[in-house]
Amino acid sequence: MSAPSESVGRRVPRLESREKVEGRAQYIADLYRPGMLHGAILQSPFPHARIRGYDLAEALAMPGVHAVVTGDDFAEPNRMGAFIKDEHALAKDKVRYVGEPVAAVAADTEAIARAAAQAIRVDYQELPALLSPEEALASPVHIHEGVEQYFKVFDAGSQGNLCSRTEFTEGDIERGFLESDLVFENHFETQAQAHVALEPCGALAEVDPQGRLTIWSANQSVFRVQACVAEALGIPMTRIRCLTPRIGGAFGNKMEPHVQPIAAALALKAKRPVKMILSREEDFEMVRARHPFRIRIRTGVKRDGTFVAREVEVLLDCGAFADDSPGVLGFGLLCARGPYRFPHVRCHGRLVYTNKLRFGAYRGFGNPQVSLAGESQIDDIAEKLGMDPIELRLKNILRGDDRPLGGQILTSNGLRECVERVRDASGWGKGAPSPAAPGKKRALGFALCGHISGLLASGAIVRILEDGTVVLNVGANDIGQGSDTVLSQICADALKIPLENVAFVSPDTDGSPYNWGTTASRVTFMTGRAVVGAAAEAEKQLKQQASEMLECAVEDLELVAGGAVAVKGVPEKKIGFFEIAKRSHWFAGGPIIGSHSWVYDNPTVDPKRAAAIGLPFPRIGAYSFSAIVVDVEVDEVTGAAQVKRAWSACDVGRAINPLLVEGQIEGGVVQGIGFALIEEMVWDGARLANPTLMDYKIPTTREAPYELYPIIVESRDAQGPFGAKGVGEVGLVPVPAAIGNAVKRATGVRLFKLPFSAERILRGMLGTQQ
Amino acid sequence: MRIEGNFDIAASRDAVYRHITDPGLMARCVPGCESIEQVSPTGYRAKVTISVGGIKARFNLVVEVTREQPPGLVLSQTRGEEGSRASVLSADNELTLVELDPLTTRVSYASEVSVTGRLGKFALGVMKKKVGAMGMEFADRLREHIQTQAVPPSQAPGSAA
Amino acid sequence: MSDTLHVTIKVNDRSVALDVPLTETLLTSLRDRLQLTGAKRGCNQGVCGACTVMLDGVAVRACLSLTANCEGQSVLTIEGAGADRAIAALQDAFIEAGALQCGFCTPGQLIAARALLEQNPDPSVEDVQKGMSGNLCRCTGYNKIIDAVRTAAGKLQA
Amino acid sequence: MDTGLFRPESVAEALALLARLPDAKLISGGASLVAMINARLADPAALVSLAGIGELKQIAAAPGGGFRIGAMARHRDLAAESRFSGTLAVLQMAAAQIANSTVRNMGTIGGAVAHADPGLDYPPALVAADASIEIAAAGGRRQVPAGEFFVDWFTTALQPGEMVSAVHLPAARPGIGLYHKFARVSGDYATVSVALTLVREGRAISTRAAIGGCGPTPLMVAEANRLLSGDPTAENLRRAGELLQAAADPVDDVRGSAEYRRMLIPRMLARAFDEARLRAGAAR
Repeated sequence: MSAPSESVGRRVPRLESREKVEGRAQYIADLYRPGMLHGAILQSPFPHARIRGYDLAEALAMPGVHAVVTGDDFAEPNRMGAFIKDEHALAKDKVRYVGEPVAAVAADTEAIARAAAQAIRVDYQELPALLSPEEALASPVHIHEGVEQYFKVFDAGSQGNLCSRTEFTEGDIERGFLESDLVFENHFETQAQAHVALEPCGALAEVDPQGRLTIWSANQSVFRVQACVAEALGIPMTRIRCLTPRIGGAFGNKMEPHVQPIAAALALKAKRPVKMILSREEDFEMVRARHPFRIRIRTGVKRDGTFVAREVEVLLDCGAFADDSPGVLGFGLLCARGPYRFPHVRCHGRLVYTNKLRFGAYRGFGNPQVSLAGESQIDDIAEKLGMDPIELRLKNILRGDDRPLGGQILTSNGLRECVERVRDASGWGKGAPSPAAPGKKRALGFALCGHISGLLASGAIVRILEDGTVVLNVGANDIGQGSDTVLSQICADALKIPLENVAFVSPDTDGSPYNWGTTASRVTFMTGRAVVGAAAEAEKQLKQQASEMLECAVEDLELVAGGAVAVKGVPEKKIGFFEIAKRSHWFAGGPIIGSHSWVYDNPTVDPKRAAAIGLPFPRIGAYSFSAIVVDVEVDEVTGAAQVKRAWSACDVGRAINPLLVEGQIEGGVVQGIGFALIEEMVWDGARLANPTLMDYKIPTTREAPYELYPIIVESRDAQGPFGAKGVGEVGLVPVPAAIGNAVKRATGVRLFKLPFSAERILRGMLGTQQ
Repeated sequence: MRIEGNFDIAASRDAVYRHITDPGLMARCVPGCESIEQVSPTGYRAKVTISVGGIKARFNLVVEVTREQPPGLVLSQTRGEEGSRASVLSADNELTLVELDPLTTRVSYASEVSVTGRLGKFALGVMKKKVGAMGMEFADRLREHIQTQAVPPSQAPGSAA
Repeated sequence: MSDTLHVTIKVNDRSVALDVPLTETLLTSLRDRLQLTGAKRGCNQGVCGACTVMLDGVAVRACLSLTANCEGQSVLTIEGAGADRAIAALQDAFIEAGALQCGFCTPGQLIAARALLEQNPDPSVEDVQKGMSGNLCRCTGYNKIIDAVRTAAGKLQA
Repeated sequence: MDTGLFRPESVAEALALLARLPDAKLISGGASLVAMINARLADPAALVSLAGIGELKQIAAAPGGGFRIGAMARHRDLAAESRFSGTLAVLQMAAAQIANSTVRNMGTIGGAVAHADPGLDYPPALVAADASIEIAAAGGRRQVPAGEFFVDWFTTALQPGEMVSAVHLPAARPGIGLYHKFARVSGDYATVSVALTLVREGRAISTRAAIGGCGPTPLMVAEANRLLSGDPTAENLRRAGELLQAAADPVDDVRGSAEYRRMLIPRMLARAFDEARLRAGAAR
């Protein structure tokens, strides 16, 4: 079935490449509108304080200032939140972390706006700051009064400073540990990681004469922006149109709102377009970050290495607002068992409000943290049992029709192939791959994971234009990963037309079908399948037209390469899309518009197999898998670890575009290396101590291994478009654990706390580890 | 950031206590302090300049004594900002006096300092050193003043500075 | 801040006269005054490299350059680089290799790569890693960028 | 008119401007100053650009051996300077490790030493190389040994109205100069750095070691240098490391705890010294 026009499986460069290399791609900061003003925010200097009042006189008196908004401009019930409605667009009545936006100004220039924001006086009454989950759980002071009354989309069990709690159980955990020959228990801690998308967040809002808002912003979902602005301003969604420019990377921090509702409020007040672009420092201090986890993990095994029982307990720092945190807690726990056979499992945890910036979605969504714990401990178990860590895993991984935690059906599973491919490619078990340089220690480390790519809703519309070419309209933002290209390839192949004949519509809440967002590795799988469905609908209409034109039965027709419908087995008896479109537009049947939408409806938990309390997402699944081997060198003088080589195999079902799949794997692995070895947001008391790229470092060309080998495994998932599953996150998830395992094998030091900084490794080697 | 330290002064605890509660003397002992004026029984207003290398920041501070236990303990809160409001400073301070012998007093100070805004983003490690050095300088000046009884506290120029 | 300085600079072979405050950076002038938004503001501290442009033939950080201090100098930004043989080769190589994803850092990467090739027409992998360590990319993991730079180098040598 | 940008063509003219405009700042490459301006840590009303002063740009071999490096010499030029042989290689190695290639195109040695950030790469290298800083003042010029030029965090021997006009390197001596830098990532400020010059004198050696990133100024201890000279034993090396460690006053920050920095001093010193001695062909 590989017709010449086939796009799926081809290494197609991203469609918008040219505008990007010519510097003509427009990101939010590059947009200008007639009469546009510039916005700036005032941030809270206190972690927790009541707002007694504002003095805006000085700011309003400054020449060039057109509007000022504060929490008073946002009415009480108008709170946002994907899971718990607990957040106003600006601090209202209270500030809850250092750096929280308290007020905002629209002025002729950014400089004036920033100066005016500084000139706003806020009367604060300080409250005790709660800076850790433990502290917050113990305190009578509540960061949100009446969290119990907030609207929630699931049974969160919120109470006091407890934002939510979730628990999964399968089998009988106590019996499991009794039946185990050996039980291992460890505690792990992970740090806050900043997304550091190279593009800082920003938004541009404009109001038309009817008072309707148009909002462009750095975002991962125009529909989430629309919904959140509507909630924040208390206006109907129909009053808001959201569009997207090119997005300069996101990784989760642009999924939920940042300054869109603030810019919108300023635009409404100033009756002028307002653009607000955060500085890098503001982006660090007020957008969102990866959750610090505290993890207790207990695993019971048989002497022969059979896994019997696993209990995982986590405590998450939520920050000041729930944002996506309940989802991260729930998903982290769902992944905490790992893609292994464990008859007895209990995964439970709590999410606690603190006076820090909100934590939220970040590539991996809780999985990298729990995988660090699980995959590190499995290596130690293997060592104790005298088994090879990969052999131990192969003995216990999910295979055949085994079920992941929760008991849902796996529709494809390439995990074993991932493990075997990286094992063989890296020369695992064949002695030291390459000798350590003098003064260095060197070893390989391994880890694996499973990660979902199916959740929530997506739609697609395929229109055949008058000349027979095709417009594809989905609501999915391309945040740089390449979904515009991949979805166009899917559409082209579904209709057997050349890729050039597909035009891709930029997401627009006025015209695009709904899409939850570009998140959770879901776009290729979810939206791709919607595209296949919409193309099938268009195909039906095309065939109906053709059957009338060729006077034969629809059943006797098939699509043939190049954009035509032909009689089966008689390719020369065909009729092109152009002819069909002419007829449909001008004579009979009407323009051909195929549409399809769906919501992922495979229950997360099968009640016959597992139980769940506080489940934030009842329907989530479609598992991708990955395995990685890293070759790590540790410097004996400084303790610094460097990844010299890496082999990452990912089961993506089917690679619609291998070039872009490799990009996701390579980028994910290097972001994981940053998380494992370098990156850490550090607080000095209540304030972030390193909110700049001078002090917060990410990998450069010198820290990323050039010898990074992406290996694509294709298990062909029957549910996915052309068999495809997601690849956005699986590459990153196992990296910290693999590096920790390599450090252990190289130095004998097991580290339980991320990041594995040179200081921690050296202390470990010198036995002075605290 | 937290700074703490202690030093001994050859004077009775009452005498030391009297001095450290004398705004005029404090004005002369706190490094970079231009003036302190008492604005209420427990409230003071001060102007303090902090400079690191070429960077100078002039803070307008309000000091509120939150707890006083003569002659052993003073708790206070310092809040303030640069004139331009480019940086905001807050500090919670604890000063304790312990009598080592009738003529020797140990002064211990601890302060949890937080600076946000432009200075909050500048070399944290160096700022810690700077503030720590200010603490020591304060100790030296105070010791010198008290031990040499430079000025009887009663005649201190208060906010004259 | 109100009083401005009159500055004449050459931008992409076009002479432009600007009245700018003393402390306005070249990046701000290019983006806000000339609408040349190819150079990006990623950190405004000279760390990320997204604002890299050529100033009198040398790669510099536009965010660390004061416009007033560029009097009489000539600036080359990605918008004006299309005619440059090396940039053209790099652009093609970046596209083919998949060396860009979100594209935000790409203009800076391309200018930095051009500067590198000027000094070292045939860079090894390590040369590229060293030469371009000042241009952060959060998407690609860098190795496709390194490949693209070396591919372009090969084409330019041939 | 005492605001704006001034472009003197001579050092004398620059000094006259500084005298007339007490709040003016000198701008050379801009790498440090503009970053401070962007961070609102500096807001100069007037700038004096040194770009037009030819004298400041040369790297000239001095008659009696050694070099006079004009204050406007770029990091890039020093990193590529092939004339820095023997012990002077320490400066070339340090220059090559500053930030990244683009910033090295901008930054100047004069700007860097005047900024005196404790994390910079030049200060320890200049101290190890026994360089001196030429200060131009209204009254004339004077040279201050690098070891005395750096006074405190971001503070130098420069007085108001003065400027750095050049850096003087003594004649290169046969032997080794090297600079080892440890940082979290390439281009970051040093967590700890070691600058070392090792001169071969027959069978004996004479060593100068300076540590960067471990205090307000580069760390050098005469007794440590003595222990590392002559025919040092492993014990001497250990004691030298301990002396430098004891003299350190490192900050506690995101680049590493003060304690970790102290831990690194003897370890990095030993590695640098062993490498230097080996390369000098004087290994024990």
